[in-house]
Amino acid sequence: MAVMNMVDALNSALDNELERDPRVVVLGEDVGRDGGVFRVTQSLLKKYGELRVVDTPLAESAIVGASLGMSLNGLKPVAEVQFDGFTYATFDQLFSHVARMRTRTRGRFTAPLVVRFPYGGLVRALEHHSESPEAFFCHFPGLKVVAPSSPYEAKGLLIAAIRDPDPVIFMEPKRLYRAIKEDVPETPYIIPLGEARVVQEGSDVTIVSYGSMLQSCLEAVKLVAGAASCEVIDLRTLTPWDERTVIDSVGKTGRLVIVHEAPRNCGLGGEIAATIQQKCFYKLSAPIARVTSWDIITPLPKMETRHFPSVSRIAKAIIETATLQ
Amino acid sequence: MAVMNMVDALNSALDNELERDPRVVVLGEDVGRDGGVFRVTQSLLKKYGELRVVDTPLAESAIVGASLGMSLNGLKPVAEVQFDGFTYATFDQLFSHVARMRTRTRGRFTAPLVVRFPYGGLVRALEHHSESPEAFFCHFPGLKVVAPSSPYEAKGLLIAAIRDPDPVIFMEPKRLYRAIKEDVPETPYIIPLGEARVVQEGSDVTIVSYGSMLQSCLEAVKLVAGAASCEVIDLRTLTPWDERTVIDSVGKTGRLVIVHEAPRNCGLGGEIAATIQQKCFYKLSAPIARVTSWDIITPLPKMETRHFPSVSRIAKAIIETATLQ
Amino acid sequence: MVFRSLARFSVNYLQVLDEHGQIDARHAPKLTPALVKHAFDAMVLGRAFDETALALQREGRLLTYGPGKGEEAAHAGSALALRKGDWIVPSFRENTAYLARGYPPELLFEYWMGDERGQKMPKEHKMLPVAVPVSTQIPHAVGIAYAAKLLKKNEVVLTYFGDGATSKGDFYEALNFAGVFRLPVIFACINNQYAISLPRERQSAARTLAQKAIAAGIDSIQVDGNDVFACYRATQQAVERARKGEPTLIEFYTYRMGDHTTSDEASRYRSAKEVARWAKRDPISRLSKYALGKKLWNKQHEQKIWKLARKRISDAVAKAEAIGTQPIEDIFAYTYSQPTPRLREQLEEARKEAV
Amino acid sequence: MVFRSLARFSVNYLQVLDEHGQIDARHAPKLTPALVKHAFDAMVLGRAFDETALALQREGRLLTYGPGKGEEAAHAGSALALRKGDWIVPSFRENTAYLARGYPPELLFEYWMGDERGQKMPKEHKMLPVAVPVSTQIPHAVGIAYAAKLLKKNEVVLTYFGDGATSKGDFYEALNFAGVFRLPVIFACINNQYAISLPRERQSAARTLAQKAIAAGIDSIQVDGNDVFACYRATQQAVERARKGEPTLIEFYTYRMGDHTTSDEASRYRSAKEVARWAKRDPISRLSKYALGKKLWNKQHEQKIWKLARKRISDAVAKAEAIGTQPIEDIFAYTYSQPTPRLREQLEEARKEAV
Ligand SMILES: Cc1ncc(C[n+]2csc(CCOP(=O)(O)OP(=O)(O)O)c2C)c(N)n1
Ligand SMILES: Cc1ncc(C[n+]2csc(CCOP(=O)(O)OP(=O)(O)O)c2C)c(N)n1
Ligand SMILES: [Mg+2]
Ligand SMILES: [Mg+2]
Repeated sequence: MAVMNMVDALNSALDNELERDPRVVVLGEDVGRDGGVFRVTQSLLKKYGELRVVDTPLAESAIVGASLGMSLNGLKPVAEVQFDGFTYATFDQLFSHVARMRTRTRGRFTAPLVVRFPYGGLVRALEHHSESPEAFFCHFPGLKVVAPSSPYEAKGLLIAAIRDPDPVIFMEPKRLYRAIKEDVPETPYIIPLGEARVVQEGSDVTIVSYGSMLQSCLEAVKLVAGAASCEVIDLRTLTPWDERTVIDSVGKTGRLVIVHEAPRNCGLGGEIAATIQQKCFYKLSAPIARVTSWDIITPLPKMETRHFPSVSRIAKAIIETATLQ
Repeated sequence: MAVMNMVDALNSALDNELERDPRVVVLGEDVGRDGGVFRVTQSLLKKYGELRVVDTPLAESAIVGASLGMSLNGLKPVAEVQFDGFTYATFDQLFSHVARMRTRTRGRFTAPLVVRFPYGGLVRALEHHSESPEAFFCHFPGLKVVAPSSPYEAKGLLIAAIRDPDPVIFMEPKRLYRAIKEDVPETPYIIPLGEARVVQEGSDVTIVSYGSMLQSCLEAVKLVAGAASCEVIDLRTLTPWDERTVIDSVGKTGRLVIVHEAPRNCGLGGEIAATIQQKCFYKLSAPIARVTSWDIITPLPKMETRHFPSVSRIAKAIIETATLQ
Repeated sequence: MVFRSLARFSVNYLQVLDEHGQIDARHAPKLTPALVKHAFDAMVLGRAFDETALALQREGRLLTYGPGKGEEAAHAGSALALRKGDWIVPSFRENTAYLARGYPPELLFEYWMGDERGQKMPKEHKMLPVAVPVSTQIPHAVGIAYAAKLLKKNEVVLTYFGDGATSKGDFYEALNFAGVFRLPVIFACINNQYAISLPRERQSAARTLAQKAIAAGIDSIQVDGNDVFACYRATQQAVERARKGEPTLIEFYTYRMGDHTTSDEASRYRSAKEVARWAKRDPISRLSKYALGKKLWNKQHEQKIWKLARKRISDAVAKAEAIGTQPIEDIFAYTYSQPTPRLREQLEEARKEAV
Repeated sequence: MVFRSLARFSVNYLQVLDEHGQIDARHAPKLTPALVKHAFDAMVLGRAFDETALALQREGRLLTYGPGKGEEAAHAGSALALRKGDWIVPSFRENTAYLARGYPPELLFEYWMGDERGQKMPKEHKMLPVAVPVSTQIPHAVGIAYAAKLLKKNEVVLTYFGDGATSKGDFYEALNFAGVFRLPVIFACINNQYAISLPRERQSAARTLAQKAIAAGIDSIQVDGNDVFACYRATQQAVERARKGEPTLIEFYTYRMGDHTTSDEASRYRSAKEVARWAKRDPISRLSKYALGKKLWNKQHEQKIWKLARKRISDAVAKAEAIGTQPIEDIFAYTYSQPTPRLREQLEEARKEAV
């Protein structure tokens, strides 16, 4: 055990897997000599050499396209895209090929690759550096999508993602990179994909979130502790998401608040609400609420706290949902 | 008035607008000499010359990126992407720039451009030629998204899209290109964006759909005519979608079925369901149903009828939703 | 204080077998009779496949189909220069390359008939499935080559794409990666002069497509794509270079004799005269002239080759059409390694639907 | 029957003012004293902007910032060769180019302080906002140039991007479009030897970045990017060519003297020795040597230029910091031309939130 922040934990996961499995390759812009702009890949180049820790030219689409090729010929590439806003260039490769390879060869070829990138706002970043593109990846069949919410979670989920036989989009909440420290084993361990985690039990209202917003939810829950007993669920895997755990919880509470950083329209919150209203129709005592960023272009840092869900906005939604008769 | 199919109607819209406004430019692969692979741009090159009807090199991303540049410097480009499955390459330009230009220059520069493409399945097409990517465009703020359901609608909406000051994604249901003929004025007219159309009034259940699925819904509604009185809404504009019309209808019927060709997970149906369960919570007598294609890779044509919503699958969902107590 | 030249480049052209069936011995590959025969067989089989596919399509028994007529030398010549352990990353018009490698034609038919089961790539073939989105497959070749290099597999990867594909970013990004990482990959550009209706000259202002390699600092050559020996020779040299870690771009200069696909009418955008000019350069009759001249076989034997090829193709059609209906489970089975709970639910729903 | 050369290319290099401040008159542009002065002023203003921005960033008064130190000659020399009616489509490091065109530095500060209102592009400037996603802005330049051509506007479009940007598909697709449509566009590649930590040699196996133009069939040149006269001259020639419908790629060969941004530590990946070598080629002192040598001004006057520049910059900072809070309405106002019903609702929600 060691005390790690999320960057350390992710680095440890990569280190473990590079060591364990000679087929694992880490690639991306500045992941080698520089150790990654957030230092997630720090010191890996020295340890594993430049064939396995690969500084690529600046071309996200080719990074993912080449990763697919690598994965078809025996490697397990873990590609880094430097920031959320630069993943759009990878969509063509992801949707046209990565997600389809297993289907298109009837299982002869598969794409056991990981694309990881820092996502989300509230770190006063430049334009295009504060996006939450999860819904895009979730909408396209064939990809798995993961977003951890703490250092311990990050390591276990990343190792699971690397060992997964399917392509996994791994979204790292950059706001949490250095914000939380906790005990994390130095040896490898796995948190299975597809299983949500009940972070806190409660009886009045269910809160579903993931990634960096989970921490905001926990703060909000503390704020409203006197007024509402909250059950907080960390989704962890966004596709396939753990319907069972959410259904069970809503079965108990009858109320649901979903919180994410992405814009509302066609976001993952819509999918969860649509699914739960259908499967828990007779159990719901109040409309399902979504707390999200607005359906606008992410504003520059001066106004970002007015855009992304704040603790107070979340708290307000919890109280409203919990108390509605 | 003339009897037109959707290809004729779209061609007429482009012809009208090229004639009316010298700033309108049509560009894309094979749109000139060949008249477009579906002949939507037929004969326009001869009439307006190769500077305004432009055969481009094969590069969808550059087509949209160049269109943005054109729109910033006084033109009104109408770009064609040859098929739905090739729009993924345009996402980076659309999300990184087109959707943001107005915001990023505080209104100094705007992007009055249209990207049109044939979408959807059930025409026994090759791989990557049967996709319904609307949810991607809807999720990103700053774009408008339109899908017409008949020749008359197609012309009026395309002209509205071309004259709109915002960037519009115009999705043409290729299954309906030649399937329906109806009276269409040869002169220009507009169907305003953002307004849904109540195609048929009814009292038991509301059906919301758009594009090619609207026709399947109308067939299904006929099938169940004895069992359920259906109110059918053609959404027309998918972003911003006309919540008012849907809310009013559900206020009356208390029941809602949403039908689209795209996969279910994080599709537009999820957004509509999430919004309506929230805004009509106390009016709903049954869970909102979604009839969509499955969350799998579009199968090759032999199995596509098992994948996309069939008339019988829609009819079944209507009956179930309408009769649930 | 200077105005000087920094770098100079030139692009070369290779032809071995001319239109009269005469060869230039200096540049000829080692032409064993077996090789010539093998090349001829493959080209004829490819042509026969095409003819049958077009006929089936007219009867509604096949989806939209893009014929490879005229390009057989480029496809067969390049494919035959590879070893069994080498990879092909195709575009969508290279049936002849598949067939040259012994790929079962019935699988190709199943695919083009719209049956997913035709996509079940047999274990012994190192080939990716057809790539419909133009140019998107090229980076895959680079990744496969990277893995080959890292895992010391001594594999070469050849990827096919058209003249149209050279306008897309993927093409260029992939070339650049291959140059930087010195990968065993061959970029096989089948320049058939058209991308649907767009003629080559309007696809790019570059005088040749081969010169696009200069942008990535890698080697390139243009070959007569209707000359199977030149195609073979250039690929063979590129394979050798690849095994030393040097990528190559080869421009196969040829012509698409048919329509772009069965949905296309090429007469809308090109002249019959142009097509007739290229008909004279037909790669199969050129090789036939050579072989007959060299007495490698006679006319009668050649007819037998054609007959056998057509028989093999019609057998394949029969097999493909006998495949039967696909179970509904099958379209769900390969989305993920394991069915997700949601897919299990949806499969249940799908099963219930009356068909 | 042939193995012959099809095409030959060469890439040239231009330097006018050498490191000692001596000029090569043969290649020099028409250097009026006013022009030299204007160039010097712009470079100094850019340097002063940078210094202040870095200082502000250290105090937390500015976002992450990417300094342009060392690249001022490339930015100013190219920008000054344009007319007022011409366009600039920037990347994100070219503050000196903005300033050379008289762009208000307070707007730049507002932007880099994270205030959207700094993005309100003044009507008189034909410039797009900063483009953060590398290379994505290049196709916009092509579209703007297309519109200029179609609407007969006699405008030239210059777009900036880095060495790293030349690896991306957008760059190449845009070059190819410009070649095909013969557009009045100048592709200004600021090769500062690094893309964050990746050195130029590992970005591409191409010997020069200028040669990438060969792939699109357009002209190119490499210039000494620390020599403002060469930068001006090459751009001027490209502008002339552009007005005749011929695009050009110019590689400005220079060096990023600072860290990539304030979040970067360049010492992790490059040596102090290398940086020191380039410090000797500083574009501002080189021009100063020339001007002092030619007696265009004296040392005292030069100090006044610096003082004025710093004053102008600190005034701009004061203005930018006095802007006050942005009303919540403002972040909703520009998503669409008219607020949608949903955005009106969300704005209501946002208004209610306690701040
Ligand atoms: C990305 C993409 N855009 C458009 C198409 C539609 N399309 C299919 S083939 C083709 C032309 C391809 O030309 P080329 O690369 O020269 O190959 P050829 O068809 O000549 O073999 C086009 C535009 C496509 N398949 N993919
Ligand atoms: C598409 C994209 N990928 C990654 C980044 C992160 N990033 C910012 S600048 C940069 C390097 C750019 O190098 P270059 O083009 O040489 O410009 P320079 O920074 O040297 O001016 C990178 C990788 C980005 N902004 N955009
Ligand atoms: Mg072609
Ligand atoms: Mg650089």
